[in-house]
Amino acid sequence: MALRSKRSLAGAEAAGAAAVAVPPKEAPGGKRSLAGWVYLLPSIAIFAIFVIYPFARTIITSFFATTPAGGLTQFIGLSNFITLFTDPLYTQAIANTLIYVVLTVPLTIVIALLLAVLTAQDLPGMGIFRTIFSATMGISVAAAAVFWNLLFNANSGVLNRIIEFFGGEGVGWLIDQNFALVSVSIISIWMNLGMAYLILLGAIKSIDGSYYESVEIVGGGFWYRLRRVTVPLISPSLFFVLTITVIGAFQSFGLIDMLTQGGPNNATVLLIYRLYRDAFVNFRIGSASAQGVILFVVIFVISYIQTKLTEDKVTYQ
Amino acid sequence: MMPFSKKSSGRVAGSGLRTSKSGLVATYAVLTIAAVAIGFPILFSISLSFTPLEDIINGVFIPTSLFLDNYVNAFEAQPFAQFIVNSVVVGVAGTALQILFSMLAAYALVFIPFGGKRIIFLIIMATMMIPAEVLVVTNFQTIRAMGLIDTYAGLILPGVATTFGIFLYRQNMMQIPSELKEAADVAGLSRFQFFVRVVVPMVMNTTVTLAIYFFLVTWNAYLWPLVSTTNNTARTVQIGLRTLNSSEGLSDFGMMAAGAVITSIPTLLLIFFGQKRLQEGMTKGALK
Amino acid sequence: MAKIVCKDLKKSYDGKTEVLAGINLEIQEGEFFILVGPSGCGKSTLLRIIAGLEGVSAGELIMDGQLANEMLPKDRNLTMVFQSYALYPHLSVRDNILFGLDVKKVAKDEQERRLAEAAELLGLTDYLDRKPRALSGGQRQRVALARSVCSQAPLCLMDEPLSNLDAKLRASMRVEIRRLQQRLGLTVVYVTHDQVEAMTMGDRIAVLSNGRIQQLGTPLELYNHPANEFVATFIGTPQMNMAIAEVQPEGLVLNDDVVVPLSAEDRAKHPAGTRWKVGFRPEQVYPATATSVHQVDVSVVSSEMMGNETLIFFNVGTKLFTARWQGQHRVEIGATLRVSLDPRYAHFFDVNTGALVHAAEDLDEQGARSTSVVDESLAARMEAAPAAPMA
Amino acid sequence: MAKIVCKDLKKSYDGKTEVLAGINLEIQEGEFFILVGPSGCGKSTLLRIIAGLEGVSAGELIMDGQLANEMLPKDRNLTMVFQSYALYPHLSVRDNILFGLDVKKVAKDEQERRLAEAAELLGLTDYLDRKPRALSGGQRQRVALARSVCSQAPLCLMDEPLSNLDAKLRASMRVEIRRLQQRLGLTVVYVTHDQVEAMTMGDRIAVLSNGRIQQLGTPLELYNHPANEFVATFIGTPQMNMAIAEVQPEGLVLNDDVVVPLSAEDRAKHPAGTRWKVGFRPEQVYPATATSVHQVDVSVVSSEMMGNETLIFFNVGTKLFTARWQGQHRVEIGATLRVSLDPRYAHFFDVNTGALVHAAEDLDEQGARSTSVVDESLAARMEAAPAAPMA
Amino acid sequence: SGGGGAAAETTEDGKTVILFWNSMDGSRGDALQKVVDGFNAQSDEFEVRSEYQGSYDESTGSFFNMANGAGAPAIVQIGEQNLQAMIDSGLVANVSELISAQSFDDSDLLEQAVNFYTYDGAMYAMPFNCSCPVVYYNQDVLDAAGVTELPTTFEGLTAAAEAIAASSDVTPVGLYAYGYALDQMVTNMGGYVVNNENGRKERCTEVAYRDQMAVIFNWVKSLNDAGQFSPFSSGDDAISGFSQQQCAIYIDTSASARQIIDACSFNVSIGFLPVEEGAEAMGIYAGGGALCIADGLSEDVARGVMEFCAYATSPDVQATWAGDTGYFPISNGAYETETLSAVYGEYPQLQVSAEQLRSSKVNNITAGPLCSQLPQLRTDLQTALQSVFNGGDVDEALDTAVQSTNTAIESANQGVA
Ligand SMILES: Nc1ncnc2c1ncn2[C@@H]1O[C@H](COP(=O)(O)OP(=O)(O)OP(=O)(O)O)[C@@H](O)[C@H]1O
Ligand SMILES: Nc1ncnc2c1ncn2[C@@H]1O[C@H](COP(=O)(O)OP(=O)(O)OP(=O)(O)O)[C@@H](O)[C@H]1O
Ligand SMILES: [Mg+2]
Ligand SMILES: [Mg+2]
Repeated sequence: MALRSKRSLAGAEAAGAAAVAVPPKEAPGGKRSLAGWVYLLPSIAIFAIFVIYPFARTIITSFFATTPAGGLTQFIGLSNFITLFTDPLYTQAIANTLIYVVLTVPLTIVIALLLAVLTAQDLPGMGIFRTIFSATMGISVAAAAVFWNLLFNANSGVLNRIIEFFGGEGVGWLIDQNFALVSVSIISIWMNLGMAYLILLGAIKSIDGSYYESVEIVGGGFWYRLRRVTVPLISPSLFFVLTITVIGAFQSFGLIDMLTQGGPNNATVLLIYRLYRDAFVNFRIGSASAQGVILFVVIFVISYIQTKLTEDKVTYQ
Repeated sequence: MMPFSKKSSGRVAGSGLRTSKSGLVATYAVLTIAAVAIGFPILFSISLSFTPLEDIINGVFIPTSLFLDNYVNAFEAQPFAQFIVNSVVVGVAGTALQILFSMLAAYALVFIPFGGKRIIFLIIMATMMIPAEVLVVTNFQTIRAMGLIDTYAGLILPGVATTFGIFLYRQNMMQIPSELKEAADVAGLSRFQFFVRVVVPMVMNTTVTLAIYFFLVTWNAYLWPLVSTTNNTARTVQIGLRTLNSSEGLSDFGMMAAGAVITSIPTLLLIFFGQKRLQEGMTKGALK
Repeated sequence: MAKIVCKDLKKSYDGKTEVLAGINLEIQEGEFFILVGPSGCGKSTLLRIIAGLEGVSAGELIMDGQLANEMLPKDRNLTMVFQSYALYPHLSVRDNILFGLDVKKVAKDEQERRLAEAAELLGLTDYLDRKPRALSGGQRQRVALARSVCSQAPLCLMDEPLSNLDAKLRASMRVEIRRLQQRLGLTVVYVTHDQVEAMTMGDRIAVLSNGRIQQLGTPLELYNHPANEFVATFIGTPQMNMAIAEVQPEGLVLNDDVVVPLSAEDRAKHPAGTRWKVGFRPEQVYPATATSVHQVDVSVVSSEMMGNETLIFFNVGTKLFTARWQGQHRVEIGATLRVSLDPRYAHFFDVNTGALVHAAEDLDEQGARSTSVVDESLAARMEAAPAAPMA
Repeated sequence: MAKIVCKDLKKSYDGKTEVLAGINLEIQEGEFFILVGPSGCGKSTLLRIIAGLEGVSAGELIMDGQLANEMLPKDRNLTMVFQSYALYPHLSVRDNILFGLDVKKVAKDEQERRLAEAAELLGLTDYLDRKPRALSGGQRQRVALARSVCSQAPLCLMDEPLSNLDAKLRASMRVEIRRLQQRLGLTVVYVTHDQVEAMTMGDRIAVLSNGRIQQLGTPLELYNHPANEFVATFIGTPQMNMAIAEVQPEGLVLNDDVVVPLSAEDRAKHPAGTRWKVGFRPEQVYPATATSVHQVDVSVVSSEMMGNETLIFFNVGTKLFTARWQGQHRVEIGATLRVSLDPRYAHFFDVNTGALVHAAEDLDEQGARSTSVVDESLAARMEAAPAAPMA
Repeated sequence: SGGGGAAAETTEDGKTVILFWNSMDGSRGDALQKVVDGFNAQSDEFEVRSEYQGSYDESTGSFFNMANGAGAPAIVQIGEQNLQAMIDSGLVANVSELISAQSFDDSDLLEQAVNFYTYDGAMYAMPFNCSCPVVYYNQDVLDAAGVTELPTTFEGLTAAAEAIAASSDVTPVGLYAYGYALDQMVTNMGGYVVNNENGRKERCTEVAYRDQMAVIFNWVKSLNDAGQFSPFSSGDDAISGFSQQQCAIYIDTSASARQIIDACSFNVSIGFLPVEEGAEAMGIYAGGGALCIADGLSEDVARGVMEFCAYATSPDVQATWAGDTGYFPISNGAYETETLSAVYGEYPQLQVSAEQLRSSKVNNITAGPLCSQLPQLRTDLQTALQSVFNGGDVDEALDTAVQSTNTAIESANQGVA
C-alpha cells in the first residue's frame, strides 16, 4: 500500500482524475470543513477501538514472552521473530501461502470476470445463472468443508468416482502432498467466486450502454470489447476485487482448519493457519502476535507492489 | 413481431446490443458448464442431507427415498430456530450499521474536502490487511469491559466499520458525475441533503451488493461469535453447524449436510432475491 | 443500389406508444440524407435502428439489399457520432479517436495519418493527450466527430454532430463534412436541428413527426412545396406565419381579424373553397408601397434587430406574425405598419387536414424560384436595398 | 447596483495555460448578459466560477457588492442550466425539475404550480413520470431548462440551454426565456453558440477568446462596430469576408488578386495608410448594376440555396468570399458574376493587430443603421425584390 | 454468575448456579446434557448450566480470556492436551485440595485416569470422559486370510498384512495421521513422550519419543513400500474407507467403536495397540476430557462443583454416559453396573478398549505427557507421518518434527519461566 507514493492503492488520487490540476480544483468554501470528520467519526471510532488499538497491542505483545493466557512475562526483543524465521516450517508456510495466493487469486478473478461478462447480457435464463454463480457466497466455510470433503475423499469421494468412471485414475486430493494445496485452492476459488462475480457483475451492469454501442459499431469482438471497454471501465472494481481476493487469500484459514489441518506434511500450512494454531491451540500468544505483524507486513508489501503494478491501468471516471 | 424483439434478444449490459447466434451458443455452453461445476457441490450436499449415514459411509450419496431424519436430528441436536433468529438479528442490524457507517465515511472521502483525507483513507485501507485473528482476544476484553458479552451488540459492534464497504462506496460515489453535486450545490442543498437525496439512491446498486455481502459475512462468521458469546442466547447458526460436527469419532455427515443446508437456505434465498432486486434496481450512470 | 431501405418500420419502447409508426424510405448509396423533426420525434431512434443498436418492433430494414433486422452492428460496417458523444473516460483523446481502427486492421501509420488529419481538421491537435473530462463541451463533440471521420466506414450516421460548436466552426465543419462525404463517396444519415445544415448539406431531407415521415425531398422541394402545415412551419426560420383565411366580399380575412384586399385576379387564382389555412413566409411580408393592392395596417408588437436583418412582430387576430426585413430597422413598439400580404406568396393548406392545397405561386415546377437568372434588374433591386449614405 | 463584477479574474486548470487570462466585466441587475466565443474558450469555466463551482486562480469576483471568491454556491442564490444537463438518473422528470425547491422552502402547491407551468412551457407534460434515460436528447435539455425556470432564483446561469432543440422550439423558447426574465426581473448570464440567440436575447454580449474579453457591448454595437477582426468574423453569419487590402493606383487590391475600382471620393474617405485588412459582410456583397463603381468580376465556386436566401461563394485570392442574396438564385458553378464590393460597407482593420481602424460607413453613432425609418421608399425596394409572377 | 470472581448467581427457585463450559459436539452434547439434567433433577441446592464453548482448545482460550471474571465458568471441560496450559495459567483450582476440603470420595476413580491429571501430587482436573486409540480389524478378511488371533505386535501386524495381501483384494492396513494415537503408542511401547519423565518430574523441555516413533514410522514405511498400506486424510475418511473395505486394519479412537460396528456390513474386531516383538505392553494413558475447576470459587459454588463431580463420576452415571457416547467409564464401579454389562453384551468389542486402559501399569510413563505444546507435538508428528505416507524419509521427517516441537516448547517455556 502506498503510504508514500502520490498515487496509492485504491487510487487515493482518484478523486482527482481531475487531480491533474496543480492548484487543486477547490470549489469555494472548501478546505476548512470539519464536516468530513463528522461523517467519518463512526467508522473511525470503531476502527480505533476494534482494529487499531488491538493491533497496537499485538505489536507490543510480539516483543514479549507470554503465558498461555496471553500475559506478558518478559521482554525478549525480536526473539519471537527470529525463532519464526529460523523455523523451516514457518518459511515453508510463507512459500505455501505465496503459492496459494498465486493459485487462487488470478483464477478466481479471471473466472469471475468471464462469468460476469457473459451473464451481464440480458439473455433469457441469465437470472438463474447469476443466482448459481453468486450462490457460493451463501455457503459458509463450515458447510463448504462438509461438501468438499465428501467430494474430494480419496477413496470414496465422488470426484474420484467420476474420474474413474471415465477411465481416469483417482487422485489423493487432500492426502497427496502434491495435490493438497491445489485441492484447497480449488475449493477456495469455488468459495470466493461468488463475491468476486457479484461485484464485477454489478460494475459491468452499471457501465453506460453507449460505450458498448460505440464499440459494437466499430465491430470489436468479444475479446476486444472485454479488453478495450469492459476491463478499463470496471478497472476500479477489478482492482478492488483483486485486492480483497489477495487479502482474503492471505487470511483464509477456515478451509485449512476444517479440511487438512495444514497437512499432509505441512503442504497446506498457510501463514494464517499457523498463526491461528499458535494463538488458539498452542497458546503461544507472543509468537502468534509476531506472526500477525509479519502477516500484516507481507500483505502490505504485496498490496503495495500490486498497486504499483496496476496503478496506470486503473482509471476512475 | 420480429424475432429480435425486446424479450428474445441478447443485450449487453443495458444497451440494446444483440449477440450473434454463434456467440449465443458459446455463451450458453460456457455458462452451463460453469453452472454445473459451481452448483454441483451444493446439489450434492442437498442430496446428501437426505441420505442416511450408513449409506453415506458406504458411498451411497443419492437418497433412495425421502429421508428426513437428518433434518429432524439436526433440529433436535441444536436449537437452530433460535440460532437462525439470532443470526437474522445480528445479520440485519450489523448489515444496516455497516452500510450506514460505510456510506457516511465514503461520502466524506469523496464529496467533502478536508485536510488529512488521504492519510485517513490509507489508514482505513491498511486496516483491511490486519489479520482478524490477532484482534479477537483484545476485542473480547474490550467487549467484556463494555459488558457486552452474550449480547447482540457485542456480536455486532467490532465489525460495523468495514474497509470493504467504505472502499466500494467510495468507488461508486466517485462515478457520480461532478455536475450532479454541482447542480445540488447551486440548488442550495446542504451536504446532508445531497447525501440523502442523491448519493444514497444513486449508490443503491452498491448498497444491495454490500448488504448481501455483509449479511453473508455476518451469517457465516464463526470465530468472533463463538468467542464473544458463552451461551446460546445470542449465538449464531454457524456455531450450531460446527457443533454438529463431531471432533472425535465419526461425524454424522447426513446430519451435517442437513445442518449445512439449513444454515445455507436463508443466505441462498437472500442471494436469489437480492439478485433479482439487483437486476431491477440497477441505476444507470449519468446522462450525456 | 439503395443503401438503406426501411419498409414500414415500427418501434415502440414500452409496447404502447409507437415512437416510429411506420417509416418507409430509401437512402441511396453516396447520398447525404438529413433527418429533421421536433425534439423527441424519433430521429435518434431511427438512427440507432439503422446502426443496429435498437431492435425494431415491426417492419423491415434492408441494407445493401439484405434484410438487416437481425444483423449485428459490427456487420453493418458503419460509423456513428452519438448525440451523447460516447467518449471513453479512460482513454485519451487520441485513443478515443483511433478507437476501433485496430479492429479494422488499419495499419499503424495509416492510423497516425488519419489521426493527424482529423485532429487538424477539428482543431484538436493540442488536446490529443487529454482525457475527455478535461475538455469543454464542444471539444468533446469534436472528438466524437473525429472518431467518425477517421473510421471512413462507407456508411456514416451522425446525431446532431455540430450542436455544441460555435457558428464559425460549425460553418467550416459543414463544408468539411460535405467535402469528405463527397471525396470518400460516403452515405451519410445526418440528424440535425440546424436549418442551415439541413438546407445546405443534404441531398434530401426527411421530416419526421408523430412517428411518421411527413415529407421527403430535396431541401428546396421542402421549402417551396411543403407537403403540409407541419413541414411548412418546421422548415424555414423564422417559421412561416400561419392564419385561418376566409374569402369574404371585402377580401381575405385572416384569423377573423385582418382583411387583405383582393383583386379579381387574386380571386380567380384562389384554390377551390373559401376557407383555408394560409402561410406567409416572414421574408415575404413586405412593407407596402403606395401601389400595393394587398396592404394591411398592423400594429407592431415588438421587433428584433439581428444585424443583417430585422424581425418585426405584429398580431393577426390572436396569432403573432413575423416580418423579416433585410437591414437594421428601428421600429417603435405600437407603431402602425403598413405591410403587404400578397396571396401569391402564400401557401394554402386544408383547414382540417393541414395538407397543402396550393403552393405559393412564384415557384416553378422544380421548386426553384423563377428568379434564378442573375440579371441586372436583380442587381439593381439589391444594390438599392441599403440606405443611402449618411448626410 | 451591479449584480456581478469580475475584476481581473484568472483561471488555470493546470497551472500553466490560463483558460481565463484576466476577465473584467460588470453585469447589471436585471440584465440579460450573453457570453459567446469559440469552443473551448472558457465560457463554461466563467459560468462555473460565477456559480461558485470552480475556484479562481487570481482576481476578484464580486456579487451583490460582496467579495464572493469564497462564497458557497448555495449562498449565491442562483440557478444554472448545465451544458451537460446534470439530470439525476434516479429521479423522475418531475423530481428532477422540482429538485431543490423544497430546500428553498417553496410550498408544495406553489411547487406544483411552477412545475405545471414549466412543463407546459417546455412541452414536458407527458414525460413527467419518466426517468431521464428514457428521454430524447432535446427532452433532457428541456428538463434541465425547466428546473432552472422553476427555481426563479434572481440570478440564472445558462450554458447553451437550447443547443439540442429544433429551430421551431428554439424560437419559441427564446421568446419565453426572455419574457420570463423580464417578468421576474432576473439577471441572466447566457452562453450560446447561436447567433440568433446572441443577437436577439441579450442586452449585452461579451465575446470571449484566448482567455480575454474581446468586446463587450450591445448586439448591434458588436455587429456594427466590431472591435477587432476576431469579433467581426465571429459575429454575423455567414461570417464576414476578410481580405488584405492595399491601395494601388488601379484601385483597392484585395488579396493581391481582385481589384476594386475606386472613385476619388472613396480614396478620400479611406482611413490613414494604404494597407489594411478589410471585411465585407456577405449580405453587402451585392450584384453589380450597370452604374456600379466598385464592380468586380468573380468566378463562382459554389452556391447554396437555403430557401429564403442563397449563398454564393467565389475566390478572392486564395480566400473564399461569400455573398448572401435574398431569394433563391440558381447560379452555375464557374459562372462569372459581377459583384459590387463597395468600400463604404467595408470594415477596416489594422493589418497587424486586427484592431478596428474604421467601421463601415453607413452606420450611425448608435450603431444602428440609418435606414431605421420605415418609409415608402424602403417598401418599394423590398416589395420589388421577389421575381415577377411567372408567365 | 456461577463462576470465578463474581458473586454466585441463583435461579428463581433459589438454586445456586454452577456454570459449566463443555466441548461436547455432535451427539455427545446430548449425552452430556443428560448427565447435567440428571444432576439438576436430584439437587435442591445447585443447578448446573452447561454451555458448549467450541473445541477443547477454543474453550480453553475463552477460559483464559475470562480470567475468572464475570461470566467465567466454575467448571471447564478440557482435553488432555490443555492440562499444562491450564496449570500454567494459574486460573484453575487444585482439585485434590477441593477433594479433601469437600470430603469427596475419589476412591472409585480409575487410577490410570487420576494418574494423568496429577502433577506433583496434586490433581488439576477431574477425569470425566476417557477414550483411547485401538486397532480395528475386518474380521471377515482376517478369517479369509487365515489369521486366527489378533496381533499384538508390529511384527504380528506385518505378518497379518502379508496374509491379507495374499488372500484378498483389500489393502491390508490403513492409517490416517492421528497424533493422539502416535503418542499413545509410544506410551504403550514404554517410552516417554517428552523428557523429564513425561514432564512429571519437572517441566518438560523437549520431546523424548524419538526411538519408539522411529519404530512406528518404519513399520508404516515398510507397509507402504510393500504396497500394503492405504493413507487416509482424516478420521472420517478412514472410517468410511474401513467400512467400505478399502483397508482391513486401521487405528482409531475407541470412541467411534459403536458407529463403526454398526456401519460395517462385516464383523469388526478390536485389538490392543501393538508393541515391538518381545516387549511387554506398558499400556496407555487416560486421554480424553476432564473437568477443570476455576480457582477462587466461593465456598458455596465449590461445594456444588464437587457435588456435580461426584455425581458425574458415579458408577451409574458413568455407565450410562459410556453407553451413550463410546467413552469408557473412569470409575471402577461403573464396570459392575448392569447398564454397562448390557452394552458389552451387545458390543463385546467395546470391552477391549476399556480393558486396554484398565490393564495399564501406573507410572510416569503411563501418566502420559504433560506438556503445554502437546497439540504442537501431535501436529508435528502428524506432519512427519504424512511425509512418510508420501514416501518421505523417516529420520528426516522425525528430525523435523522433533526440532519443531522442541522450539515450540522452548518458546512456550519462556513465557512461564
Ligand atoms: N477539468 C479540466 N481540466 C483541464 N482543462 C480543462 C478542464 N475543463 C476545461 N478545460 C479546458 O479549459 C478550456 C475552457 O473550457 P470551457 O469548458 O470553459 O470551454 P467552453 O468555452 O465552455 O467551450 P464549449 O463551447 O466547447 O463548451 C478548454 O480548452 C478545456 O479544454
Ligand atoms: N429508452 C427509452 N425508453 C422509453 N422511451 C424512450 C427511450 N428512448 C427514447 N424514448 C422516447 O422516444 C421518443 C423518441 O426519442 P429519440 O431519442 O429518438 O428522439 P429524437 O428525435 O432523437 O429527439 P431529440 O432531437 O430531442 O434528440 C422520445 O419521446 C423519447 O422520450
Ligand atoms: Mg436525439
Ligand atoms: Mg462549455
